[in-house]
Amino acid sequence: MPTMNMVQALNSAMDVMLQRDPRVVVLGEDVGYFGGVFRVTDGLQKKHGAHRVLDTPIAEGGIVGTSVGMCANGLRPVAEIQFADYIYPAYDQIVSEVARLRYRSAAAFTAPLTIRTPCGGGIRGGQTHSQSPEGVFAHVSGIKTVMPSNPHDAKGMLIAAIEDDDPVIFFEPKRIYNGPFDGEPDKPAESWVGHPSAEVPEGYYTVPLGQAAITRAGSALSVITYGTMVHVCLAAVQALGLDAEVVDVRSMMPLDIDTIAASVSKTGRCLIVHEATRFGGFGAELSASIQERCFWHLEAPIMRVAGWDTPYPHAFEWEYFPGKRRVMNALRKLMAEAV
Amino acid sequence: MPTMNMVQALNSAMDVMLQRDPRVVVLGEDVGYFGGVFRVTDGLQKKHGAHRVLDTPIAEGGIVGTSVGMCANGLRPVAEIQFADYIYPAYDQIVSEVARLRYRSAAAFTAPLTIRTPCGGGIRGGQTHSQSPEGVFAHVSGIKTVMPSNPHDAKGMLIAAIEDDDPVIFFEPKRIYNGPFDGEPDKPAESWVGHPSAEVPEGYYTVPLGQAAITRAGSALSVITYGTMVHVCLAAVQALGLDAEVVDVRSMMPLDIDTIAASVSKTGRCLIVHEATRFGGFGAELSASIQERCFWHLEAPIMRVAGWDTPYPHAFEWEYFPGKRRVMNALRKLMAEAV
Amino acid sequence: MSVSKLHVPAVPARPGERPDFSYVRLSAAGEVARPAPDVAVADTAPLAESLVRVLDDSGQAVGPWNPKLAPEQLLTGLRLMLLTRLFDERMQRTQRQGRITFYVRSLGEEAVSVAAAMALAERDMLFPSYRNQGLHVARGMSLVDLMCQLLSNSHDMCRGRQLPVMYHSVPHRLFSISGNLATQFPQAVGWAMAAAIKGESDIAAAWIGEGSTAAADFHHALTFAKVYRAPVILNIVNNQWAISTFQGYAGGEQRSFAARGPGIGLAGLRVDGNDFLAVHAATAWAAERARSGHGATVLELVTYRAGAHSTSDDPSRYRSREEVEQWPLGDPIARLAQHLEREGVWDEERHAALVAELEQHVAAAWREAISHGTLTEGPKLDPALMFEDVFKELPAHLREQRDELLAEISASE
Amino acid sequence: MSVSKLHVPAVPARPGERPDFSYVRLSAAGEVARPAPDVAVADTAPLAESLVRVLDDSGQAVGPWNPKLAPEQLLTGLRLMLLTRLFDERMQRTQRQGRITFYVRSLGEEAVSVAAAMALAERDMLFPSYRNQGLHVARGMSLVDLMCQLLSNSHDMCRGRQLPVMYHSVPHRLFSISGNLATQFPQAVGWAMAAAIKGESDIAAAWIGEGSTAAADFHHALTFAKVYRAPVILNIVNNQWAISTFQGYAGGEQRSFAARGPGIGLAGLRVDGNDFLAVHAATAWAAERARSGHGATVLELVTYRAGAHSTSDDPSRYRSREEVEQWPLGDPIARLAQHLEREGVWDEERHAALVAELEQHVAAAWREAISHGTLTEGPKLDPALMFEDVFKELPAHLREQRDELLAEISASE
Ligand SMILES: Cc1ncc(C[n+]2csc(CCOP(=O)(O)OP(=O)(O)O)c2C)c(N)n1
Ligand SMILES: Cc1ncc(C[n+]2csc(CCOP(=O)(O)OP(=O)(O)O)c2C)c(N)n1
Ligand SMILES: [Mg+2]
Ligand SMILES: [Mg+2]
Repeated sequence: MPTMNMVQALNSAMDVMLQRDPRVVVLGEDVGYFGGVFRVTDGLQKKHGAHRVLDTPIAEGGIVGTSVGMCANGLRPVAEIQFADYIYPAYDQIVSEVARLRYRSAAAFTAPLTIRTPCGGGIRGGQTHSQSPEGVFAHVSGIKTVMPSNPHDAKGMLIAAIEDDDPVIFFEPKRIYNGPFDGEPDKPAESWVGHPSAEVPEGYYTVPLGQAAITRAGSALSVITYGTMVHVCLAAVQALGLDAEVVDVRSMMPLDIDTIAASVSKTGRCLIVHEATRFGGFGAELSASIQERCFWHLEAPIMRVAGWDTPYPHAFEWEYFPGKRRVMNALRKLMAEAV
Repeated sequence: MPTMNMVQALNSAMDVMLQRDPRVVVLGEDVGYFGGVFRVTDGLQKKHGAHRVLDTPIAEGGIVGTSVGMCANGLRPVAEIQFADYIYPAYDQIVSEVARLRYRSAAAFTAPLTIRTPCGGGIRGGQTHSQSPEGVFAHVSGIKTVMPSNPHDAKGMLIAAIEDDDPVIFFEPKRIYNGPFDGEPDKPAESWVGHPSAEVPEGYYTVPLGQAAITRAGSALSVITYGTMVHVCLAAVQALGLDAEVVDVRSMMPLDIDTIAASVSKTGRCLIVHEATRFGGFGAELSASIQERCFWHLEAPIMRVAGWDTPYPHAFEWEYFPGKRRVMNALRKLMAEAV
Repeated sequence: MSVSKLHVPAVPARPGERPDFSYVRLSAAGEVARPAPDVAVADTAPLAESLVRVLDDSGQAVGPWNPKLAPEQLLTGLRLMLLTRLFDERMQRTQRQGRITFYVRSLGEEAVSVAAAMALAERDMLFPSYRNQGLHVARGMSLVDLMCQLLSNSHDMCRGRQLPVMYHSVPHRLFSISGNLATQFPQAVGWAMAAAIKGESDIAAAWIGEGSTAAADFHHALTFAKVYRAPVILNIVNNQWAISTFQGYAGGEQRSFAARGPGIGLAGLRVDGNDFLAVHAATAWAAERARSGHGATVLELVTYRAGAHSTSDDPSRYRSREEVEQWPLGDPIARLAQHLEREGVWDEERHAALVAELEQHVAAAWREAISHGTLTEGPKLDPALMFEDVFKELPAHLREQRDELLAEISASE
Repeated sequence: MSVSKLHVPAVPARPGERPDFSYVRLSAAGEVARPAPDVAVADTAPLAESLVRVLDDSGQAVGPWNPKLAPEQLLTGLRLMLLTRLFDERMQRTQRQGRITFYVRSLGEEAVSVAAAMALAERDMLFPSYRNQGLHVARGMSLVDLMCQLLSNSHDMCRGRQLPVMYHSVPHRLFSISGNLATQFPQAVGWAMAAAIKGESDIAAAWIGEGSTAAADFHHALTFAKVYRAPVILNIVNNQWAISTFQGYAGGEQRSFAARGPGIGLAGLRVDGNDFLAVHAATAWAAERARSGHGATVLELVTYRAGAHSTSDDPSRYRSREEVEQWPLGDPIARLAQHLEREGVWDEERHAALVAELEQHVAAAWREAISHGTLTEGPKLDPALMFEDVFKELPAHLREQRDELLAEISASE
């Protein structure tokens, strides 16, 4: 099976769907001739034509607004927002239109639209190229919100998103586009080559949305995480030699709370980890939901490790980023809590 | 002391500040000559002039964007967004500019702006006149987010917000503009007259932001809530004759977690109630934060009562609204949990 | 503080003042030239500042924009406008009686919707605002269906989820109306882009109020329409008011809204929106332009909101009651009726008979509609429907919430 | 599927193709009339489609827009443009060496910023994009300060919180640059509205790229500027490219960006952005218009992005390398130098000496800047600063987080 990094896997997903389904179009800033600032749409316009892979004006609200109209005319747009930090000008169209259309029209009109956007930090991008705003989408009824953590999931989930009859916000943790990252910036960059999840079929397959994955089975505690932090957490768990279960959430909405709650009920301890700022972030929902379901099994408070509640600071990237050390500290603390 | 409803109290706050501080300007759609669709700015333009109380174009992003510039030129704008449901077109200016300006410029430039907006349901406004989007603001680092539940707090907190050197999103629960509401739509509408919190000084005073209020002291359990739901919760508690402590959060950010955690640590049981949709809502942060601080005191899982995770449906308003009955059911369930 | 230099837009008349409509630049009927629909954008600049009119003060149809419609078509137009108005009147009364929660009339603006719908092809897709019920009426939607939506009753096409007037219809090619202003504008452009992508010849048309042109989505629509030469008609209904703010607050002082078209490289036409013939002709022109691959037109329809903004509004607080009488472009129904009388195919008697017939039609529809229930009286919609259509499939968390609600309801029964 | 009818904007030349700049409509130097700054908006429509130019091909200053600046002013302009370019060059190299993380040059566009800054009053407030460093240089900010920002070092004005080039200065009246496109446009209008409200005579000026005109905030800015007649200059820097997308993707085909002004009722001027004298004259004209209460001007500055979009970009992937040589409006520094030579106040020798002097100046500044540390080498900023300035006062939750971080750091030392 071929090895792909996440960029190639995502590219392949769109290529497969442009080929299979004439309703699929790809649009966004610089996605056409150039192939995207992260090269995720490289070659697609050349192969599928300038009327199916469109460069757009720099207007995120316009990209999403016109996509809704394309949906009403039978297309399935895959819109790229160049950075998640630039998705806010489209927030009204997403919240008021994309998320509401099926409901308000009793399914007469729908928006089977996929919005792809690179998120997260660790690339020295400063405060406008590093944000993780999944929380302000997961709260909105009517859209699905997902984030893969490896090439195999990335391709399978993106195909599933494009085929999904509901709108999907598809977050791509850009720090791991080219290789897994354990949170230690000083180590040489890793590549996906050799990683089991980098074995990616060339053709069509799906990874269903709404299912968490047990990335590492264990019984001492549960680490609930997603995106880049899956890799950081695995590294931290390994460094401490803990028998932790690491759960990759993958899909914030719909949330696979059954898998997550089963893990925490089994282990009795739970650490939630994400890059997004902590206060009011998606980790809060995870904590609240887990607590509601697993209260009688908990042997220690559920803890959260997350981005500090500040904008993403350029110079302090590694003091800001919830890296291996911070996760290890939390794991130690969690294991030390007495019953 | 005069009796004011919330509309009058908010009007008075702006009147006082327009009088006291030449830097204060009020702007928004229909706020000028007409005095606002809810009459909150009634008479202010006539009294303070059309250059200090401005009708604006229908562009929420423009209202906030120009307000940021006014701040840079020494003014203190109080911008109205006609309904919280229409704040999303301004989301980029709020998240990327208002919330970040002080940080990114190391306090060289700041945005001492107040954004007032009526929120919440119970007025048969359907899905675009009923939303409670506080959660997608509380998560954003760099803005304060508050919501008063009575005329006295409304005026004092609005003056505090206008004087605050940080930006404040000021949510006004419109269902209780004219009277408290216990969640029973079939009862005759109540007025604020006679309510202790409707005694409002005519002149200047402040109610500090960032402080929760113990609206009702008690020891059997803690109800953590805000806005309209404060009144619904009080009614539910009373109907059940429970010795509950009802805490009015008032300020989501900064959150007075000390007062809240002290209450829950004391009572050992906690119900969180808000109108906003449940999944990923502000209640999740409350639950997570309380659990982290009070875990060893909890005698039952923290529970949440909130809006269902659907858009706000016009016809099913009272099946949707988290009314007295739903809160009572939750209270009963919470008290029934064994240790 | 020194004296303010801030310019504050002028308003024709506040309550108690005498209205002054001299700011409305008029052209004489027949005066404006009609270029071929493939005219260069730059050459539409003068059209965007003049006023396309066909009906003169005596009711005669004159000039190059006269669409020369057959009398039956004109009679149909009159009938549909009248039906729209009578429907509005009845629904307004119904709201006053508390049977529906909210209503928005299109009083005085009926030509804007009805003439446009008649000038477009059946397959063309329409993206209305909340004040274009003439489109729904002209496309032949059943009044009963519209009323059931207003009532949120058991036959409500929206299953109780929308405020009154937020209709839609897939078969009639009417997009779902949004409560958020201007969002439909880029959506219409996207629909039109999709038509072009697919190589189809259907076009889209969208409507917004002049106040809503200030919204971001207006700009998105024009930009995308320009860049991809999308086959779409972008209608700006300038009814002078946006709730309490006057059109000057959207940038209408000394400059037409139609000029936004040429400003960005789209054709622009300013049209007498109360002249059925002019609206029809301009729409047909723009449709031909779009369909033949020459791109979008920004059509400003100059009209007047003769009633309140909605049933929640009281315009006597912010504008002179005399305005409506002084409005220089008259009433679209009266003007078309005058024309038809002049042509000898209409008279007061027939008009009265038509009114009576349509009133009965509306009344009958109302009786049928309420037989399907009202918001407060049965038959009612099943509350479980509240949880459907958030997603295509009901996810687990919504199933749980639905069951909790149903238990709550059955416990209280 | 049938053949697509979607229009896709043309691009002058992709890699390997021969560039064709015939789409750039030129006027001869001196050809365009100069009306008084209080001219009616409608009368600026022709100005918005022609090209205000002062310097002809031989370097002579001609026509009614010649600002007739004293030689010392011109020499200052040349010096500031050259300084901007040499600063850019050095910082670009520095980035390549890994000393700074990111950089954006303004190569070929120096006149746009420097001439404008010189034409405005000191108290006027400037809202730059990330490609207007000529403003900072012309307003006299110290290069060391700019470099310390680029280095995020211990003297960084942004305390390490911003990507390189996101400068600000209160004393120099330069607003904080945002990484989010176009946000500064309505902010400038708000600043100008505040000046008007306070009765002051300062004006604001803002800059954005032509690609960014598609953004919502562009429209908000024009609308609010129009409605309140705000004293502001709205500069569109049309450097033909927005990363890899050509100006046609922002609506530039067959229509100027300056025309957006008249389209909404603001004055519009299209200006040769590589002609220092034209930019100066047009800015002075727009400033006089704004200051005397006649409202905003949309100024399109036609120029060419001669370098990559940023240090993260490789333009050879999407445009022809030959473009820059074929660009019809030349280079702003070369053109001003040619004029000065023609006027007898400049020659190659003096030019070489100036380059040498400024290079030394830049080098000295760099030595000083790095003495305050770099991103990776000390002296470094205190990480506790990360938690400051989120709010005016440090709230409890940030105090806790700060303490957690400091404990983490000290444990690892
Ligand atoms: C984004 C948004 N902002 C504000 C509102 C509230 N609102 C509803 S209608 C209206 C006025 C619209 O005026 P106009 O566009 O001229 O249309 P008209 O009502 O005159 O037909 C306003 C401000 C809204 N619905 N959506
Ligand atoms: C809201 C937003 N969307 C996208 C981007 C990414 N981006 C940065 S610069 C740029 C191109 C801007 O082009 P233009 O406005 O022409 O300015 P220029 O770079 O040519 O000076 C883009 C798309 C951004 N910074 N902000
Ligand atoms: Mg209107
Ligand atoms: Mg550009």
